[in-house]
Amino acid sequence: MQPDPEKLLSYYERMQLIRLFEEKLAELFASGLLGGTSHFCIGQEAAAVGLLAAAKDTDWVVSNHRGHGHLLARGLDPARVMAELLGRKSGYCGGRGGSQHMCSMEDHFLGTNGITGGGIPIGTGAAFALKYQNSDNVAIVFFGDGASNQGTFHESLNMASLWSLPVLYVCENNRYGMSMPVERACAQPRIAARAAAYGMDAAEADGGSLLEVLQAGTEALKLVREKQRPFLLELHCYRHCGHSKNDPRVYRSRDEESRMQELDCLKQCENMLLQRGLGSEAIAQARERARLSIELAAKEALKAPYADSDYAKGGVYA
Amino acid sequence: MQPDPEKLLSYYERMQLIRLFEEKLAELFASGLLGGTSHFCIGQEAAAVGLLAAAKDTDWVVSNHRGHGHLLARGLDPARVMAELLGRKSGYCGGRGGSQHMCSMEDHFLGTNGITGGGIPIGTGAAFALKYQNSDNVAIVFFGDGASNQGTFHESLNMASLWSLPVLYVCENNRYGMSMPVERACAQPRIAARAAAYGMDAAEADGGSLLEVLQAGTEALKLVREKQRPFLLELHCYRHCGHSKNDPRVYRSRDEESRMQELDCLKQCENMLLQRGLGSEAIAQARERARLSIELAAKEALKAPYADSDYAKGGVYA
Amino acid sequence: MPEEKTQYFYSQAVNQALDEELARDENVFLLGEDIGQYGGAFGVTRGLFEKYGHKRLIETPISENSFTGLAVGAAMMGLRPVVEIMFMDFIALALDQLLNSAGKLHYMYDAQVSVPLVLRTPGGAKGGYGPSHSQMLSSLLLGIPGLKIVAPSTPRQAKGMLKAAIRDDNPVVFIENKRLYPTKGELPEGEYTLPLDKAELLSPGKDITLISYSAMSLVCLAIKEAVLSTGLDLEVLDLLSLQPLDQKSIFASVRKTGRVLIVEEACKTGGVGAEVAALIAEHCLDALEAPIMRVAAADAPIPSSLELEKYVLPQNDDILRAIKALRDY
Amino acid sequence: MPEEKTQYFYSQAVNQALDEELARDENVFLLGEDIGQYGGAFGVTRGLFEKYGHKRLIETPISENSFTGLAVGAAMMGLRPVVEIMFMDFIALALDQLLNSAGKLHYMYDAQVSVPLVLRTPGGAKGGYGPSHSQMLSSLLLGIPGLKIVAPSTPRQAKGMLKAAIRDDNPVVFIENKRLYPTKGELPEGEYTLPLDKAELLSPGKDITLISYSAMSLVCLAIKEAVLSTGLDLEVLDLLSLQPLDQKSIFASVRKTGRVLIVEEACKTGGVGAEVAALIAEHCLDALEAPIMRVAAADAPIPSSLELEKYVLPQNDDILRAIKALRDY
Ligand SMILES: Cc1ncc(C[n+]2csc(CCOP(=O)(O)OP(=O)(O)O)c2C)c(N)n1
Ligand SMILES: Cc1ncc(C[n+]2csc(CCOP(=O)(O)OP(=O)(O)O)c2C)c(N)n1
Ligand SMILES: [Mg+2]
Ligand SMILES: [Mg+2]
Repeated sequence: MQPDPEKLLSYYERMQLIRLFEEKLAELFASGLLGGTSHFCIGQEAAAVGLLAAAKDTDWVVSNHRGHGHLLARGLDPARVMAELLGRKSGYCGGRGGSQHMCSMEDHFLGTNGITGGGIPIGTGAAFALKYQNSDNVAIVFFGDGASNQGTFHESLNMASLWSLPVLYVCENNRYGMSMPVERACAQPRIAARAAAYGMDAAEADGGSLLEVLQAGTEALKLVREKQRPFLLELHCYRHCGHSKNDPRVYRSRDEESRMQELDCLKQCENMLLQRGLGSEAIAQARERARLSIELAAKEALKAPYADSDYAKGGVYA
Repeated sequence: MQPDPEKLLSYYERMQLIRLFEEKLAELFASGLLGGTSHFCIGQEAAAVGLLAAAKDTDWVVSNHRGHGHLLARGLDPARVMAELLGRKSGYCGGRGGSQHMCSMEDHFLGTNGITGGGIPIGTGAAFALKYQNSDNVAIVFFGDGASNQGTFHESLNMASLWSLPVLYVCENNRYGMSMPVERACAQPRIAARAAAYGMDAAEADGGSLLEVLQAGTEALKLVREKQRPFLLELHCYRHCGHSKNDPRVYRSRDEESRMQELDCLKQCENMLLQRGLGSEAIAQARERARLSIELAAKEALKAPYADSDYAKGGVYA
Repeated sequence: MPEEKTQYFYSQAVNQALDEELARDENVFLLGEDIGQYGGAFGVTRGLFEKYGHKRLIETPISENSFTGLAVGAAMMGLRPVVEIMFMDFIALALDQLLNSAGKLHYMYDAQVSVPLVLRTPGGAKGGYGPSHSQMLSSLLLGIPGLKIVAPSTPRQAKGMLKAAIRDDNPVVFIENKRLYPTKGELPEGEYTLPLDKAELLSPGKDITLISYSAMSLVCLAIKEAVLSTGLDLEVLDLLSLQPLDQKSIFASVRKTGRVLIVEEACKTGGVGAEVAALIAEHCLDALEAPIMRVAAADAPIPSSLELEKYVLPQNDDILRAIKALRDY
Repeated sequence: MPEEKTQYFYSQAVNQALDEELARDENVFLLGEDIGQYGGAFGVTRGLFEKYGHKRLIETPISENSFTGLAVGAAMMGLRPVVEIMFMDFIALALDQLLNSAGKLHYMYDAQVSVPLVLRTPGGAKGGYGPSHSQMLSSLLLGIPGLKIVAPSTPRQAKGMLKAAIRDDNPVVFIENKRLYPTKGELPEGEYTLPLDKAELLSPGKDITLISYSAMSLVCLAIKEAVLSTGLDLEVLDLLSLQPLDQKSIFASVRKTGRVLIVEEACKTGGVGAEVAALIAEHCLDALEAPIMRVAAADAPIPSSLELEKYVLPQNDDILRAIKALRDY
């Protein structure tokens, strides 16, 4: 599959959108406009964009705590995602959920999740429902290397395989779970290799390369959809930023970071676009469009009102 | 390793002891003298006896809900095990624990456990302590095929491998978890194959053959002790009885059962002893010794007194 | 001579509710361990597998946390899972999904999803099952926002409330009781449901209010009969719903009798009784003529020994003693 | 001019307790996520890894249930694990091991083992962490037999009680609070421990008793100051221990003032306040001059939005309103 250059450029723009979105968030944090904490995916944009570009818009997405990329890659409105982070009424969840608990059913986005490994059974359940309903949509569950050590990973993958559920498990292995290097957390640090314990097929791909993700994602999704079987895809990634706000990253060297910076997915993507004949002008324009859209989003979100006390305390039951 | 015939005969006697112990329990149930429920290991005696014969007496044992075999194979007093089942003060836990919650620290028996998969992290913790204390004892954790689907299996084996803990995981795969055939519960029904997901070595053996268990157990324990690495040993077993009291065994055919009955570990053991030149008289005598000891145990246990109300409500805190 | 009405076991009532709801709505499915041919550890789902097959009765591996989470995900997508946790003691394994997913999702995802999930589970001691198979863990769940919790005590209530629970759009924990399964009662003819948020006055009286739920409600009724001859007229209120508590019915009864004894099978400390007592102490203090008393299980694990078990569980004598104290206050 | 005593952060007090106990007893070790070089999500264990190394500070994979279970096993074998659960919200994942192992083993194995385990975890909301990172789940643990539960509110208490908890032979859940970490106080010179079962009268008064724990105790103290000028003299009792509850101190205070307000950060329904109220309603009814009131979090998840969060958490205004109602009753 060779997507045409315009498509690729639009993916690049989406990746930039995510990057700039989070850089804007960092600004807002710094200026005290944003509370709580949140987890940036700077460096992992190709994984989110490539994978969801390979999916149908009606496939269901379950994400984890590091979900901005997934949300924006799925096409949610950056202004409303930002409003959610800022706790405003116009946010996707009215300010109740925030970064780690954001959902948009109309976008087939079943939610980010603050409990590491908590989304894995939920996504498996979504796949269960899709099969039950004879849908040809599939479920896509994003999680990290760290989450693969939760019992839910084991239990869920086992059930998905037993019952042949149409679910794609996407492990973004960014080498760390918070401060924990994957080799010190996973006795088998090749997460994909764990799939065999469930009689499940698996593959690995370079999460820093948009094209590789696109291709691996397309193949994996085709298998899941056609065979109605689960699949585990491990994407090798790196987050350039800290785990969350205020992470001084004592657990890794600046040297490692700058080496990885060289392989940044946005850089790689730009080179790839250039190679495919897209001019640096077109690339700069895409970047500029993304920048503008984030500026607008932030402006809009910052002036959105908050919900009220009744809203905060009510609505617990359906 | 070829144990001498006398040793083998004593193992046979131990197996008979377990079998007759549970047959006595069935009698007590039938006559209404025994309350609650309990899980017999009829058919799995070779696994318990062979494995614990291969272990040092000072290795620590953690068992599950199906623990009578493990308790008696470890050499606990049948009268006190029975007293515990009958809820008497002289039982190993004063009647508080019963079948599924029985422990004897002086026998290095860390306890049976009523939560499927609940003993796996506990045994892993025991191994952690042994390593911390520079002990050359190891921990042995018994569990079933069904328990291998709990998150604790995954989480614990991962930690044991990461931290090189001296623990032998013994999965008695008796083909069913309650009524659930292993193929419908484990997407990878070869439990031993799951060890690879944790970079752990594993082996399988015929749990119906005392000699095979002895040999596989000896080898596995040697590896664990010498390499200070965890190991997963899968023993293929069959329980001839129901899962617990009152199980009509609708989930399997009488045909399958009678085929398996032919392979009963006690029968196999008797044939093996005969082949090794032990006379049928010696075998019968061993059986008789076991029978007598169970008769005595039951008599003793049945006349033992109960503890009182203060004992029942007190002793919650150390 | 009037026709004798058929009596059904509590377990049959639950079974009928499941059967009828499976038949009514094909989004309903059952999920749990050994619930197929085996019929569940207490035979409650017996016969349903033969009728509805593999699609609607899903037997799971032993993975409580994730099959509960799977049910949550399926419920978000519009199905109506009925999960069985074989013994209530095992609910702790699934608690994260109840606390951090099921109870919260509707709220935190701003009503974009609902979680129409029922989790059935038998609590309570039944003679010698021991510390890990006997607990009434109602208080573990109380106070998890977003959950409804019910604990019916008769076949009629069990059937009507389970059907209502399955149709409710919220996660409902449906607490059964091993000791109730073999109890019998009549069932209304034809289709019915019962509300999930109403207590039931099992027997009006004027002297002392006994408030209880699950199997202990039947014990309270029996106690009422036993003391009638002494001239004491007890009012027996069955909570049925533990979350939300039917404050109106509770307060009405307390205002009538002025004396309250709360009886439950859970440990006393932090039990449902504590919340009931606190509500009364806030809203009906003026009506109280005696201290609010509680009889519950001791704050101890439940021993295996049949002989010892009874000391830990609330006994009739404990209840009678408390009643006497309230009368004489 | 008197010498100024050094002020320490609550987090430093916890750190000192860990440090001293690690130094004192080599059976003590720490277990948890990111507690090494990173120092834990809130920096509480900072510096300890450098001092005690890999043997004593074990960084775990994200496997809350099993690393808690592992600690239980290690404790049975004589070690003294101090487990950190990064946010109290995640304790639900480890609940089975707390409920069915840690709390029960000493009893059900007939005192052959003890489980000298400490589980440290920060509860409470701290401005925008959202529904899965803000809960005070004290009531989830209350009523689990065999656990001790403490929730100190000052650096001095935190240090003394954590040292005592580590030396205690029972499983102790040690509830910290994200909002308390940056609060400061003096620490006694030298070695000390504090009892695990005593409440502390933070400030005597005669009109109304405020009973609280963790961060809300400081709020209550501040409220006391704020209303002093109106002539109201509040008594502030800090529970410190949630299990067991120090009934003697609670009852003494209630008998003194006759008016009680219980303040906590957990959801109101089924909270620790319910148990406290129930105990008072049973044992001090005669001394009550007004209904027992509770101010707590709403029975709702805690929203992420900083603006919304405050509506769900107990606010000063709620407390003041309740005080006024009690005064005017
Ligand atoms: C149950 C639970 N435990 C711990 C945490 C704290 N925590 C949040 S993210 C994280 C690391 C997750 O690592 P990984 O799965 O690799 O995802 P990444 O952050 O690298 O994207 C941890 C420990 C949590 N949110 N939930
Ligand atoms: C957490 C939990 N879930 C379910 C059960 C009920 N139960 C007891 S034993 C058992 C089957 C266990 O199967 P397996 O591990 O294969 O052991 P086996 O009984 O075959 O020896 C089940 C489902 C339990 N005791 N604990
Ligand atoms: Mg990671
Ligand atoms: Mg089995």
